Order: sequence, then C-alpha cells, then structure tokens
Amino acid sequence: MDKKNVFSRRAFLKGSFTAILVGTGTSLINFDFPTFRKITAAELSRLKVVQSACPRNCYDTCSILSTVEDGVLKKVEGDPKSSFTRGKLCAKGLSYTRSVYSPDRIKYPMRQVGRGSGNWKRISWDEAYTDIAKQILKIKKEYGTTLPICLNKYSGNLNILNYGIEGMMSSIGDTTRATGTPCWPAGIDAQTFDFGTIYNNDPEDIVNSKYLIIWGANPSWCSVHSMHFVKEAKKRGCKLVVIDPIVTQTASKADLFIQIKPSTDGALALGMAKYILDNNLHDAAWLAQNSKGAKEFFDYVNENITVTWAAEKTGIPKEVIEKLAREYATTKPANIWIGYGMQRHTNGGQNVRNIDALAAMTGNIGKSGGGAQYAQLQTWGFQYNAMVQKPPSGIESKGNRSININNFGAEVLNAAEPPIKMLWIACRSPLTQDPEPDMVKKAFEAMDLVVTADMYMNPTVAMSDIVLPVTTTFESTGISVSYWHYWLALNEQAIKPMYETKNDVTIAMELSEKLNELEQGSCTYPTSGDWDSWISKEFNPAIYKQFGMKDWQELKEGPKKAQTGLIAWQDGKFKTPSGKYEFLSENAQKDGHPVLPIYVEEMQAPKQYPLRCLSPHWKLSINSQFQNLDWMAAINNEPFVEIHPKTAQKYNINSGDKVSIFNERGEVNLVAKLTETTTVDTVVVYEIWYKDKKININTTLKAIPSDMGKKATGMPGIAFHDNFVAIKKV
Amino acid sequence: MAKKLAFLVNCEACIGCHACENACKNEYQQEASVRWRKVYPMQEKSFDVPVRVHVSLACNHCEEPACMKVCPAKAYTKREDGIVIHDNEACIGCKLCMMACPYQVPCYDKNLGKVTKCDMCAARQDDGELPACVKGCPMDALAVIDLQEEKYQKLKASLPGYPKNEITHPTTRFVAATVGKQIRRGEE
Amino acid sequence: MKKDEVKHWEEKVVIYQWLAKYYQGQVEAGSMCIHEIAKYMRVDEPVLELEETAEYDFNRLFVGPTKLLAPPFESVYRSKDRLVMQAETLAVRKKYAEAGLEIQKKHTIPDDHMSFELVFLNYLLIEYLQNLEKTKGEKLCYLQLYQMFIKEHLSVWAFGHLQDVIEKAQTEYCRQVAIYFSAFLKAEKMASS
Amino acid sequence: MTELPLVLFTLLSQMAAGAFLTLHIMQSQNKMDDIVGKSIAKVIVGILGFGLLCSTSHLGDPMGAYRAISNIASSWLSREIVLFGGFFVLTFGYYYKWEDKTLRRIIGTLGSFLAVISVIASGLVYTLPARPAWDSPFPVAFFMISALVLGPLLVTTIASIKKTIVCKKAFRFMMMMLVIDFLCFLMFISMMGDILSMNHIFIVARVMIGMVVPICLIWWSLQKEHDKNLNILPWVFILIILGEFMGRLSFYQDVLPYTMFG
Repeated sequence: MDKKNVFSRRAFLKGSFTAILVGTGTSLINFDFPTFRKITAAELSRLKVVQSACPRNCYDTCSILSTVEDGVLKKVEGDPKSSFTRGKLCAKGLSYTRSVYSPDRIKYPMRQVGRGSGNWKRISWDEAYTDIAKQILKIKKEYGTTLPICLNKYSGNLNILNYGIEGMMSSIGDTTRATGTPCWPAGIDAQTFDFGTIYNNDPEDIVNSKYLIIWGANPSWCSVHSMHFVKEAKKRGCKLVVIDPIVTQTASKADLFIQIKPSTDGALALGMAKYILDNNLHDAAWLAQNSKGAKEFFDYVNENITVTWAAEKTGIPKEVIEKLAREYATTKPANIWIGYGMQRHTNGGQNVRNIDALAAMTGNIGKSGGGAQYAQLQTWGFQYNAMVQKPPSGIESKGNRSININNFGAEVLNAAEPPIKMLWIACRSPLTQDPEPDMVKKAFEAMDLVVTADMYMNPTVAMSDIVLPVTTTFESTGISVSYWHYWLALNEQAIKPMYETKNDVTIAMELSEKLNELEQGSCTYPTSGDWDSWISKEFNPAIYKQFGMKDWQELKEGPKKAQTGLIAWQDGKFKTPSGKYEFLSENAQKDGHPVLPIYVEEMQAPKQYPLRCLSPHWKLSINSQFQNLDWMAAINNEPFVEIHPKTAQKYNINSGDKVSIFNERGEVNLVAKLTETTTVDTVVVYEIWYKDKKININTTLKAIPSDMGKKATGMPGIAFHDNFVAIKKV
Repeated sequence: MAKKLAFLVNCEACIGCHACENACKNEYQQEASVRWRKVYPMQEKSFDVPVRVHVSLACNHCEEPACMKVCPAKAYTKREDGIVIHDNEACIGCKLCMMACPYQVPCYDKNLGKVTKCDMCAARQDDGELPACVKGCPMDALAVIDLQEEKYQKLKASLPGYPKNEITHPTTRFVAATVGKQIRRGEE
Repeated sequence: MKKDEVKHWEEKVVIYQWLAKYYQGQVEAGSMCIHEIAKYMRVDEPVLELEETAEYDFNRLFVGPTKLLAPPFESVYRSKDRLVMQAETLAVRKKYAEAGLEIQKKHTIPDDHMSFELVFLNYLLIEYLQNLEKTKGEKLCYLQLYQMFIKEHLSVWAFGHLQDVIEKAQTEYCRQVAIYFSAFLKAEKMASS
Repeated sequence: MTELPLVLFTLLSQMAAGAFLTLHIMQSQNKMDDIVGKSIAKVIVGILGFGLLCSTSHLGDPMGAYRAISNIASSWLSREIVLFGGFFVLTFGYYYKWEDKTLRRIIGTLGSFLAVISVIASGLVYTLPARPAWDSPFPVAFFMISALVLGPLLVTTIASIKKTIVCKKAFRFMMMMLVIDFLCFLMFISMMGDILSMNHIFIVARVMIGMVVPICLIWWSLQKEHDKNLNILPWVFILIILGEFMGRLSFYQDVLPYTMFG
C-alpha cells in the first residue's frame, strides 16, 4: 500500500460519510442564518486514501486511489492492485482534481427564464422538483400517458447505479427513450450474427499473441493501458500490424502499417480470405466442428473475390495483401483487434463480419492469444435494481416508446400520438455530440420543459429550462466494470458533494418523493435508501461466483478480477441459433442484411464535396468531457484540421492558415496543420468540445445510419466517418 | 561515489499520451500554465516515413546549468547526485534563467512572482520513491538512471530537433524510436 | 471608548451583515448595502431601482451556471480559470479556526466564499464590541484578527473581484453595490493598516 | 510589451553612462561651463536612479531585489547590478563634489571607466548561447552604441537649453555614431535575419525615425550657421530617443530561442 496512506481504508466508517460533530446549537451570529460553528483543533487535518473508479465510457475503466486531506481531494493515482490499471492513469484521469474544483462547475439548481436567453434564476432543489413533478403530472393528465416525456441518456457516466435514471423514468410509467448508441452498434450486431454476442479475450492475454492486427483502432489514444500489453507482446516476438486510413499514434508503433482506403476494410479481409483458400491455409478441422455455412462462404469467395479486386478496392498493393494473408494464416495464435472507428460507415457492420470470417476460417477463435476482439459485456451481469422499476399501480404498461438516439432531432419533432413535450437529458450532450445539431436545437425549442443534469455549462445546458447540478465520481458512490477488461471496482465516496450537487439516484429518490407528495402513488421509485443498500441490491450469486467473492464489501479492500471466461468462446459453445460460428446467419437475413459476410460497397464521395472528413476521438478528451479543464487547455486549445501537404497546395493553404471545412449541412473554421500522416483525399478533424469556442465538426454531419445496430442495440448506428466536405482558405 | 542521476526517455515505448505531464501536475497541483514536464511532437521530417513520435522532457539537470550560471540571486544549486534544485525563497523573479535555458524549462508562476521548475521529485526520491512522471507513465517509458553506470554510457544524448548539447551538456538520455514498414496510399 | 465611536463600529457591523446577505444570494439586500455604506461614509446615495434583470446579472457574476464573470472565491480571484479549494481556501479555514470557528457547510461551499469572509469579519467586530469593558488583551485580540484578516485576505482579492463586477455587470444595480463596497473596503483597509 | 521595464532600465542606464563620459571629457577639455555641467551631472543621477528603479519593477519579487548581487562569481547580471550601483554612487559623488575640482577629476575618470564597464556588463548579460541571435558581440555593441548616441545627445540638449552654444564637434560625433548604429543594425539583420521574428514595418520605421531622419537633420544643420542647430535639436532629441526605444523593444521581442523539435 502507498506509504503515504496514514489511515487504512478500514478507518472509513461503514455506510455513508457520517456528518462531522456539530458544535453548540445556538447560532453564533445574531442574525438569521447560522454560518459558523465551534470546532476543536484535532478535527482540522486528517489524511485518508479512498478506493475510486473511473466511470467514463472508456476501454480502460481504471481503479483509482484518491488521496483526501481534510475533506479536500489532493491527488489521484492508479490502483496497483488491478493488473490492468497497474497503478497508472491516463492524462485525463490524472486531471480529475481540476474537474472537481473547477470554478465553472454548476453549483445550484437553476431555471432559465426564456430558453437560450442566458438569464438564469437560482432555485432550490424543492422548487426544481416541484416544477418538474407538476409538469410530469400535467402531461399525464393532458395525454393520459407519460409517453410525451423523453429520456436521452448515454455514456457520460457508466457507473451501474446511474441506471437509476432509467429506473426513475420507468417508475412514473411508460416513457419515450432515446434508444440505441452512437458508438459501436454496427460492430455489436455483426458479432451477434457471427458469434451470438460480443465477447473478447481478457486484454491481458494479448501478450500471448504471436501475430496481432490492430484494425481501425487507436489504443494509444483511447485505451492507453492496453498498449502496455501490446508492447509486452512485441517484446515476446509478436508481429504488430496496424491497418488504418491514417498514420495514428498506434500505427506509428507498428512493425507493419497498412494505409487502407476508408470503409473498404471488408474488401481487404475477403482478399486475404481468397488467398488463404487458394493456398489451403484455412483450418478445415476447426471449421467442420465449430462453424455453419463455411462452404457457402467459401463458394462466394471463390466465385466473386480476387486479390487483384481487393487491391484495387483498398488501394493496397496485391503482394502486400498476399504476404499479410500468408503471415496471418500461418502464425499461430493470431489476434485481430477490431476498432469502433472502423465500423462507423454505411457498410461498417458488414466489414466487421468479413473480418470475423477471416478469424474464424483460420481457426483463431476460442484460443489464448487469438480471437476477433471487439468488446465484452460478460462482466455486466448485475441485477440493475436501480433501473428495473415497476410502473405506478393502476397503469397497465404497454412498454416504452423508442426513438433513434442517432437521429434525435428529427424523431423528437416527428413523434406523434402522443407528441414529445418534455426532455430529460442526463450523462449526455446531444447539442455537441449528435449529428445535425440544428435539428436537435429545433427539437429542444419545441418542448414545454427541458431538464438537464450536468456538471458544466455546455450548449445542451444552454438550451435547457432547468439545470440540475450533479456530483463528480469522487462525491458519489458506485460500481464500475469495463466493456474490455475483466476487473470490477467499487467507487467509494471520497469527499462530500460540493455546493448543492446531488448524484442521479438521489435526484430520482427525491423526485419520487415530490411526485408522491403531489399525487400519491404516481411514482414507485424508492424515496430512501443508503448507498450500501443500493449497491448490495445490484449484486447476485452469479457475479459473486464469477469474481470469486462472497460479499461486495470485499471490494473495499480493492478491485476484483473475473476468474472464469477470460478466453472468449474457449468452450466452443456459441450463442448463435445453431450454437456454432455462423458464416451463414438467418438472423442477419431477417434484419435485411446479406446472409453471408459478402462485400457491401462503401459510400462514395459526392463530386462537389470530394474530401472525406474523419472525426476520430482526441487523446485528451472523451466526447465533450475533459477538454474544458485548464490542464488540457494548456496542452492544446486550438481546433485544427490535419491536411495532406499535396491537398493543401491545391488550395494554396500553408500550415497555420485559417481554413473552412464545409458541406451543404454546415461550416467549421479551423487552423490547418499539414501532415503526411493522412492521405490526399482525407482530412481529419478530432471530435472535441472546446468550452469557449463555437466549433462543432458535427454541424457538417448528416444523420446517415450505419448498416447494422438494430438487433442488439435497438437502433442503427451513425456513419460518422462517411462525412464528405470541401475546403477553402478563409 | 555519489550517483549522477538523469532522466532516460524511451521514445520507442512512449505513445505521446501526456500522462507524465499530468502526473507531475497531479502531484504538485501547479497552475495550468506552469508546465514542468512537456511532451513535444517530433517533426515528421526527422523520419523517412511520416510517424507520430513524441519526446517527454522536463528539466535536463545539465552538467553546466545555464540557469545556475546566470541567476543573480544564486537560487539554483546542483546537488551531489546531479539534481538541479531551484530555491523559491532566494528567487527574485527576474526570469533571466528562462532566457538562458536552451530547453525553455524554467516556468514563471505569476501568482508566486517566482520561477519554478522540475526538481526530478528530489523529495520523493529521497523518500525512496520514483518521480511522479516516471511512476505515472503507462508505458514505463521514463526512468531515472545513474550516468556513472557503464551500461548507460552508450545511450544517445540527443535527438533531431533537440537543441545542441554543447551549451549546457544536458544529462537526459534517449532511446530513439524505431519506425516500422509503411504501405502508404496515394503517394504516387 | 466614547459613545459615538461605539456607534461607528456598530454601523460597520450592520454593513457587513447586509453585504453578507447580498453575497448569500439575497439580491435585494444590495440596496440596503448601498444605503448603509452611504450613510456610514457620509456620501450621497444613488437613486437605484431593483431592475428585474438584476437577479440574472447577479447570477451571471457570482452563481452560474455559466462561467462566473466575477467568482466570489478568494482562491479563484487571480484568474477566472483558477480552482476553488486551493491553498488560499485552506489558509482562510485556518484563520477561522484561530477564532475557534468553522463554516457549517464545510467541504461543500469553499470556506473562502465572500459571504463567509464577511460574516467572519462581522463576528469578530461583534465579539470586539461585546467585550469592550473586558480587559484590554481579550478585546484587542478580536480587533487584531479583524485587521489582519482585512489586510491578509479580504482586501488582497476583493478589489480585483469588485473591479470585475464593475466592468462586467450589465445592470447599474450590481455595479453600484460593487462601487460602494469597494469604497467601504478601501476605507477599512486604510483604517486597518 | 512585457519587457518595458528592462527596455527603460537599459536605455536610461546607457544614456547616463554616455552622458557621464561626454560630460567628463568636455569638462576636462574645459569646453563645459561649470553651472551647466553641474545641472547635467544632477540629471545623470536622476536618470540612473529612475532606471535602477525600473529594473526592480520588472522583478516578480521586487522586495528581494537586494539578493540580485549574490552571484557575482558567475552571473553577469549580478556584476551589472554591482557595477551600476557603484557607478550610481560615483555619479552622485561627481554631482555632490562638483565644486572640488581635483575630486571632480578623480571621480570623473573613475566614473567614466566604471560607466564603460557597466554598459559592457549589461551587454554580456544578454550574450546567451541559448538565444543564438544574442550569442554574438551584438548585444554589447548595441548597448555601447546606444550609450554613445544617447549620452552626447543628452549633454548637448541640456547645454542648448542653458543657451550656451552647441559645439559642432558634438553634432558631428553624434552623426558619426548614428551612422555606426545604422551599419551595426544592418549587419545584425543580415547575419541573424533567419533566427529573428522581425516585424519588417516596425524595423523600417525604427531605422527611419531613429537614424535616417536625425542624420539628415544634423547633416543639413551642419551646413548652415550654428544658430540653426539650436532649433533642430529638440526634433533630433525626440527622434533619436524614439528610435532607440523602438530598437531596444525589437531587440527583446524579436530574439528567438532554439525551437524544441521545431
């Protein structure tokens, strides 16, 4: 344990943070508000280290040790007890002290008089709850249902208890939900058709790979801790191949980098498959035992695919494809890490199926050091007690109404019988993250009431009526698991909530209390419960067995790792209808997709907007979070676009010039950065929300759906990277 | 024999993630503008293929520190183990050391009215702990080495774009980044 | 101490109380601040009506939810991006502790919020006035704490803060409160050094 | 403009040093009337005092200014402060003991020697290897030239205000110094051009205002009888001061450090 830890965590009293001894009752000041009280010197300074966990939407979901001195968060460090976190945090995690104590934090519930006017009035929590409850009941009376209330929540905070927000909505009756996910749906559907569900090996197993292809992923920026295991694998003789449209930071670490034409990844996989078939390098034994439709797939490949075609489609020389295919098929175990950026295209899902097929035909499934890694939800088997709530008695629930989170503006405006009249936004910022933000703004303007729970003022809060101040990770309690590694961590409350901030479960409980006060029985959400009870209700015997523990309190000593199922599909029992790996998937066909992993043409650039604009994640922020912190702004606070020198020359742009990126949807002005890491037909604008600048690359983005996503996540994804623009000097 | 401590920056392992910068700030909670450690991107033209390579640099704890030489208030001292320490009490905030340092290491903290800089976490090292940046690097790309040892003599003392060593003889040593094979598109 | 001198100190106590109420969020207390300060400093009082937008202006300056134009925290006053709960906050907390006090909402509202500093000064003056007959030592320690707190804390950052208010306030109401508070504080600082 | 205090300190200290030197030389060749001489000495003390004050306002911790002399062993800034401190005492002595002729001569020679060394020390402070454009004799050269331009300028201007005749020699000397200044500046720009972030308009303005126009004015007035010299003197004074100020500003602002991996 870190030498600095003066108090062991045992000193942390059971249950919530007990109030410090209150001094003599009489008010010291002879006018009406008591502000000070007597204290003893001993109470002044105490140091403790608390178990925290980073709840962000990130592969690494780190276990954190927070050092708190006299109730002030002094610093954060990675928890060495987790073999994935290894005592390290990324630059974002290390800046948490700047977020907890930022002067920009929203401190009190406030109501905006005139949505978007900028005139805010401070209100008490009780007034906020009353306004919201009255609006809910008014809608219920007017429409006879609570469907006009729409919740838009996603991944700003993936702490299991935060599903209490969905629970709050369920407990008032049927509501409309912004369903689906902008992030990774097409890939999930693809792997659901192929394997039955998404299931990746324990990333710490990467060290056992002898051949690793990182395909359209940039872990150096988005999964920093995984790169340690990639480095370890290279040290043990693994060859690292990176396939990506641009030379990313991860591509710069590759033994072999292959720059592929965006959205043609499936063609490369099929070209490799053809070569492997021609040279009989596939694993016939494994296929016979574990797959379905291999023959049909091989027939398709033999009849329709040639390596020359693949070379032409992808822009990769023929001999390079052949060498890649031979090395991949003959080096065992060979591992493919499929990234999320790669599936954000109109043929994204199908491309993932093509790559899955490549991994299957070479028998690299169910093996340590092998696999087709995408994501996993194995460690998410909680009770979701905070989320699953009964509707009020006397209302027979016909189920929630779903609208597409990825086309939110249009679908809110078009919703009918009943129309949508009220929005609740939590863990999300649609006005910075959604495509067609002007449509989303119109939707906001059409509402009777918009409530946003957030920590900072951003364009979404600016268009809300009521903003509710929420706590940071260190002011609330929760449980965090990852969709990549297999660790489970408890997040203890490190400090008291600042100002009048509350966390989402407390908001749910107190709103329920107000609703029942105004109309008895109108909300079934529990109105009380301390953190220990909330947490313990999330656990079940299966989780205890998976993590080899008897009681969740053991997590107070440190995070725990799953002990079973660390190698995906090792038992060969696939969750497909046939129980086998399905090249041929009737489910895919049922959803209107090709039954086989055939190639689906990629989207071509329109004539007047010839340049493809990629908008990948930035290394110092996660969507709209972190860039607003002072330490991050000190490193970079100038929006820029990466352009190839040849392209820049064509528009006589020099490095540092102000340029405009535009198409029929919108325009963005940025600084030009000339670099050969991109290609002549592609520009790169990293997706960042700068708090003081009116820059949003998504204004140029149409809500074009990706091909898959409906089956597993309820709605198709967005083809973020099929965005075509033109460029001119400003 | 006293050690001769120096930073070893392994650009082969480094992924330019800035965790070292914020690990340092997380330890000492400096102002945003006071950046004791900075991660610099290297020029693409320093390599024969376009790659993203970074160099994380704090104070180089030079053999002949220019800051110590020019400081009128004698605020700088070089410890026996080679660490160049800046004494906040003595400093008068004249900022001459900022002009004299070839690597732009000393930072001016306008709230303190003084210059501050990296002291290789002297206090932490005296307690037997690693400097915050070294401990914080997710790729273990930073280390503190003793230049006296034989095996460190052959290490590179400079990189393309790193200001020339002759001025102050910095002690920072480097492992240069190697670059893999690239099949790039549309170069014809 | 003569009768009118005691009255002089008492007027100060009232001024601190109204200023504290104003910074606690009661925007309408601002007019009383101006009234009391004008009376105390024998200057004429501006005719000011409490505009409807004064509350929005007040929130834009001191409360949020947008980035505060004049953050009312000592540890933030130097530049708007600086954090709360920094060294200054803990120094102020120690000063309160020297008088055996601690704010009720410890760890939720930073100790160096303007309203707490004003209440603390008010408390010190009240204790000083209540112990006038007491022995010299006991009485003086409160006065000393008061003067030191004005010199080492409030006047170090309040002028910068009030300058921001004067420049950035959109309503005459908030600007005038800042102007009068600044004048009063200048006088207090002179008296204390 | 963050370097304003330093610009003022260096210009004023060099003007004082140059003026002291000029005054001492003219006085020892008894070309200087005693009353006028004394008032010039007083002005020198005033200028140098104000200059030293400006240098402290540049510090982050002005109260700690006394510590600036702790590193004489290796820091040219410490040596500069000590030398200028000593020079300041001598200028005060020179003014205070003005009537005592022998003492005035001793302090004068000692002071002149100290003035020259102080200005050189000032120049050496900025001769830093980390700033390639400064890592050359130019800082010392510029500082010496400034002293030899501003010094005589100050002396002749005060002398002309006291209505004594302006000796043509001083005018010719100043013109010569301005020409040298121009050549030196030209050499600096041609040699160091690519490691300076120059604002070309500003540079051209500086050369015109501070050098070309004054040189023409002086040259034109030298052709005429000497009474014309008097009325062009204020113009020459203002132009040269402005030119030197602009020159020193660009000296501080245009220098570039080694770019890190640039």
